[in-house]
Amino acid sequence: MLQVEGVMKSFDGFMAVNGANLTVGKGEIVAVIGPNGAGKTTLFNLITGTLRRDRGRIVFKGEDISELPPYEICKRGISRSYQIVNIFPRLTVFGNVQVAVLSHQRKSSNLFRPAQNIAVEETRRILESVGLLNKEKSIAGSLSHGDQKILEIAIALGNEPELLILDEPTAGMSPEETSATMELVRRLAKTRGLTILFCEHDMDIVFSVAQSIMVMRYGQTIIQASPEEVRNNKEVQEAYLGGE
Amino acid sequence: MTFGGAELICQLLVGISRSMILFIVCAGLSFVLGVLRVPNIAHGSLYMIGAFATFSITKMFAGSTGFWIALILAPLLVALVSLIAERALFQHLYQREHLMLLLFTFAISLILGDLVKIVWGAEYKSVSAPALLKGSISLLGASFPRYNLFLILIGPLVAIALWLFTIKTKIGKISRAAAVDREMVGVLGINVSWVFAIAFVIGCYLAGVGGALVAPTVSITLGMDHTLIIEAFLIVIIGGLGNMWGALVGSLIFGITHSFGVLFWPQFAIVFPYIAVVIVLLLRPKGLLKSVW
Amino acid sequence: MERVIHRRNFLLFPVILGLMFLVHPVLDVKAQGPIKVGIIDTYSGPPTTYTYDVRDAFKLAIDEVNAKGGVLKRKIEFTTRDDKFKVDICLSMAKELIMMEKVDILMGTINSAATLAVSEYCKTEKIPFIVTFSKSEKITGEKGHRYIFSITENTAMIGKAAAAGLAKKPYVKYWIAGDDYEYGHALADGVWGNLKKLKPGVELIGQSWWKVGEPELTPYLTAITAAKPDAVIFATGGASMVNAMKAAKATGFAEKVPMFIHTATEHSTLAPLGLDAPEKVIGTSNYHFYYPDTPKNRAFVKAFKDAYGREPKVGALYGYLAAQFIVKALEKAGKMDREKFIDALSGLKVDSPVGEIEMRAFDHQAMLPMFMGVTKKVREYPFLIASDIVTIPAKDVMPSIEEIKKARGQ
Amino acid sequence: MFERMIRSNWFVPITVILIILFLLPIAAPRFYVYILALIYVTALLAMSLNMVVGHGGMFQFHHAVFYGVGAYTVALMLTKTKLPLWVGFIAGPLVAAITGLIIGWFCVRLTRLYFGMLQISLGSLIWAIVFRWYSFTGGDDGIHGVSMPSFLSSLNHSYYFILVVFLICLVLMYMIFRSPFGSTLQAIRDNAQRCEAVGINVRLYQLGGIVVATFFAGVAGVLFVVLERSVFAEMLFWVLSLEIFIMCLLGGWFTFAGPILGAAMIVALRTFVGKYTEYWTLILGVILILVIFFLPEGVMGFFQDLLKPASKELSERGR
Repeated sequence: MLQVEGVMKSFDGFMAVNGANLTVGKGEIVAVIGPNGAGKTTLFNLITGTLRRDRGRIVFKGEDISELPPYEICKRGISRSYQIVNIFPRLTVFGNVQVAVLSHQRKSSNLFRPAQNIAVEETRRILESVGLLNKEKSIAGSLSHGDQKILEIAIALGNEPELLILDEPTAGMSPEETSATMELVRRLAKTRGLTILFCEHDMDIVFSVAQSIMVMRYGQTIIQASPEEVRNNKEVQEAYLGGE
Repeated sequence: MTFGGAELICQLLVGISRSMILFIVCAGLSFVLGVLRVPNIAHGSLYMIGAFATFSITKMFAGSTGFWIALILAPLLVALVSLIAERALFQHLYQREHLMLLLFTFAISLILGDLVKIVWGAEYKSVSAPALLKGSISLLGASFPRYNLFLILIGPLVAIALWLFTIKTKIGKISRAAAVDREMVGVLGINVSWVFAIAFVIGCYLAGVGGALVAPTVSITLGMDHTLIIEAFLIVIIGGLGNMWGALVGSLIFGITHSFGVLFWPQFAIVFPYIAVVIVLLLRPKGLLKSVW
Repeated sequence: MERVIHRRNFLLFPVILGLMFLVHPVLDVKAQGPIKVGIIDTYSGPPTTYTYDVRDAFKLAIDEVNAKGGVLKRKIEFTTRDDKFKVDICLSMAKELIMMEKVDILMGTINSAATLAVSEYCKTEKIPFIVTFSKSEKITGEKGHRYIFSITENTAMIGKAAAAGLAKKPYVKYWIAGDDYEYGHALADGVWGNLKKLKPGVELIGQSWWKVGEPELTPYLTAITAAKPDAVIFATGGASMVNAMKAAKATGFAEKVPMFIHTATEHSTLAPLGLDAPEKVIGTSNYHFYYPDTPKNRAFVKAFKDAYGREPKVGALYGYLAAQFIVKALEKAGKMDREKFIDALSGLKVDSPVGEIEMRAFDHQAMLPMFMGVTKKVREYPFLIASDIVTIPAKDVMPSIEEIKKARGQ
Repeated sequence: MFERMIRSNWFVPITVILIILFLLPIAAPRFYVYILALIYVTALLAMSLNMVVGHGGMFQFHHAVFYGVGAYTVALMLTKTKLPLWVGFIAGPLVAAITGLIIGWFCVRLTRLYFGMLQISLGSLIWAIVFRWYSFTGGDDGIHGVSMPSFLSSLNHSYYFILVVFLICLVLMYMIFRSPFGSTLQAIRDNAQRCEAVGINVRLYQLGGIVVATFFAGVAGVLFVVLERSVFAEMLFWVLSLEIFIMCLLGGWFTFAGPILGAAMIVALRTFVGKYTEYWTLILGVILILVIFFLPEGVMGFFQDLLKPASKELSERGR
């Protein structure tokens, strides 16, 4: 479904991503791991078009998307959530998700119909599926950190993506929240038939959830393989697992 | 129309000397923008206060000494005003929305404008250049005002002083770091509030220096703040926000295109700065030099 | 709870409205109250150099009249409004003076655009409007009407006067430089058109225009010096005047190239410059406190100095003239009736500090003489004054009635 | 829908205010009628700006240009051509919107201060044209005494005309504010990057917002001509842009009706305080600082917080 081939990106001469390769098959749950600064978030930014790669190819469903702007990539079925909470703080929880739903339904440019009557069903269904329906009227900026991270995911679901990219979905969460969130991710993948690409610091989560793991270091892909293989890979152990 | 080489050189020098005052004022504005992230509309008012204060101080002394004393004291007075404004009001607002800070500096500029009127009255004021810098010298057959020569010398001095300040002194280094990442500076246990205050005062001090230097060449009036501030913002923008060298480049572009513009296309003089900004921003959307924003 | 707050909120509105009504002064019973003059002018920023003198001289004259019991046994009262040199505020303030203060006569304004806007309003409201400082020739020319009067010079008059003076000088190659706005261009066109008529041999070798309020004029002056004209006509006003004079002095321009600037010899320009003003600049002005040296002028200068501790500038003449015209027209009209007042004011003559001035009946433009002189340092004053003054009589200064008719498309 | 309107808490107060506004010319002195009409015009201008600043999060620093373009268009059409009045009234906003499209097309490429300064530069070029083209625009003298047909000739008639147009615009703007387009703009203000990530072409929407806002600014320009019969180059100068910007911030730029309050406050201040002192800008400065310190969301934002104790509690609990 998604192929990343030899992608590079430098900032002022610093090679943030220096030859990353990644394959995500349909319906898979794939994790990207690597030490801080390995280039995971940059890689996600390249895939979603927030940054433009210097070299290499990013192919989604057979189409080269590496030159497309983010909104076009989104329209082709890739949604993402962010590591640092990245929501619409002054809108309500409902409004946050609705923006994405409206965009997905191509209704954002409607000038005169009240938004409160459009896409209500879909938005509420998403809120219900992540468990935020009871807080739909709250201002998003006032939610707890954990709820905001969930809202992150809910916004990403608004576009009804085929591929959902989650950048450290549990960052800053308590252990209970973390396990609940990962349970939610797993359930969503199953019920909605989503393909999921995520990165995460907690190795227990990674190895219990992911079907395939890609390991990065210094912006480079070391290996992409099943959890078993990764666990047993010498290079990975040296570079990363052993180091921590 | 043809011009001799002497006239062209003269015109270039006039352009540079004009750039120097712009540079000094804009460096201050840019410094505040970089460190505090505040578009300080009151900067123009402080420049105006600098000029008015120069007038008053010059009048207190007989002869030329007054001007030299004013050149020291007037900017210090401006710095004092800005310190009061910063400590009493501004420091409580750094967490606010940018546009609110803009509104705040606008409010300050309104207040300062009327205060100037109350203190100095509304009439034109004029300061004469010190005897040493009066009149003009002959330069390749064309005459060139001595005072402008003085400005050409003093501009680079200020630039070097500011540059040394930012790379050599502790406060300079901290404020440079704060421009890039203010959270980090806070983590290092540095009192960010005072760093901001000092940066603000230094920026405003430069506005005062600019006001004092400009005083002998123009009529000092209410409303000179308005004329300046918009130009200063445009310069800072094309140079790159928060970049001191950007302010220098921007000022030179403004000063030199202006002085040659009036030589060759005087009828379009009023649109030169705007066209310069449009061209620069369409080619380099973040200004010519690296911006800290 | 929520509803209560709602109601309080919307109750606020009638309360504000009610307060507005309370503030509104009850003025309907004013039959024998004072005659009200509203002055709308710029009392902030650089124009105050001129407008304060207008106001103060007007007050001086009105106080004198009121001390003697007023006109038609009624006192004259005036209120001022500051328009901040902005057209929209000027319009609002003018409307406020007319609608709320119910002034009988409106005067003032230094901003030409504002004057034209207020003039149109006065035309519809049928209020006499006496312009004290705006220089646009359109005011009493192209856009003139029954309700507008001007007691100040305008660009057409300056052009005629300057041309009359310059035609006598030997210069042939001219350069024109000035403030890039209506006043500058109109003035330049006026001088040049008339000069060309009087002396067809003159030649215009170039022009420079700078934006209004341009602080640094040195680049322009060096550019002009490079072109080596015989003389330069500067079409500037306000703060640019001082800048131009300073730059002329600093670059030594004034010694090399003869320059003409309207109002260069005027005290408003020379006073702030002190001894820094350049000598030998040719200028024109409606008024000097030292010229004409007549008893009437001396008396006026003394009264003004006693009251305000400074020498009167040209604005003072306008303010004083306004008061003289208003008082005399009221006396002639016999009562405060706007139409009668206008009839009385048209063609009226008053004995002013600069001699007898007539309000021309056709276009309601006061016929002012112009004084051309050259700046000079003298021992008596800490500033320069005009010397070698030549009086250009009003008849040589005024645009002809044919010209006015042509401008109005009649 | 209508039923819901009647049942709404706002129905009674709004109706009462409307009735007062419509009856006012009968009882009030003419000057208040004039000032109210001026407030409507200014408020419409401020609200159109707030569509892009408060709701769109763009640094629209030179909004006055579009107001001036609208006003000049109608004034020029009425004085230089024989076209019927309504053509001018429609052309004003349209030309303003087209100007908005052109300037906006360049500006949306940039962000924040760069956006704002580019707009000031481009707008100032238009200002310079108006200021310099004496034969066409009248230069800095402007055009005065634009004649209006008899149904708009008296102050009361123009008051009603302005009020009705103002109310229509208000309703339209409110609909846009609540529409998907409006909420998308607000989302862009909150977080443009995130909007791109949910499939929104941010620049396109920003440009759309600018066009809509400049259209309403053009309407305000037309209404100004109806009220004052004058246009002048100052209307396109950046100082006025700054003033309307201040009105939005003062009234409360995240609220819908805040700019109306801001405009009313500034117009009233300069008219009624300006009467007593030439230092009214000093007073304005002090008021602004008080607002910044004590009413951080603007005056209207403050009232809204009062009206919504529930949501405020919620937000506190959230923290």
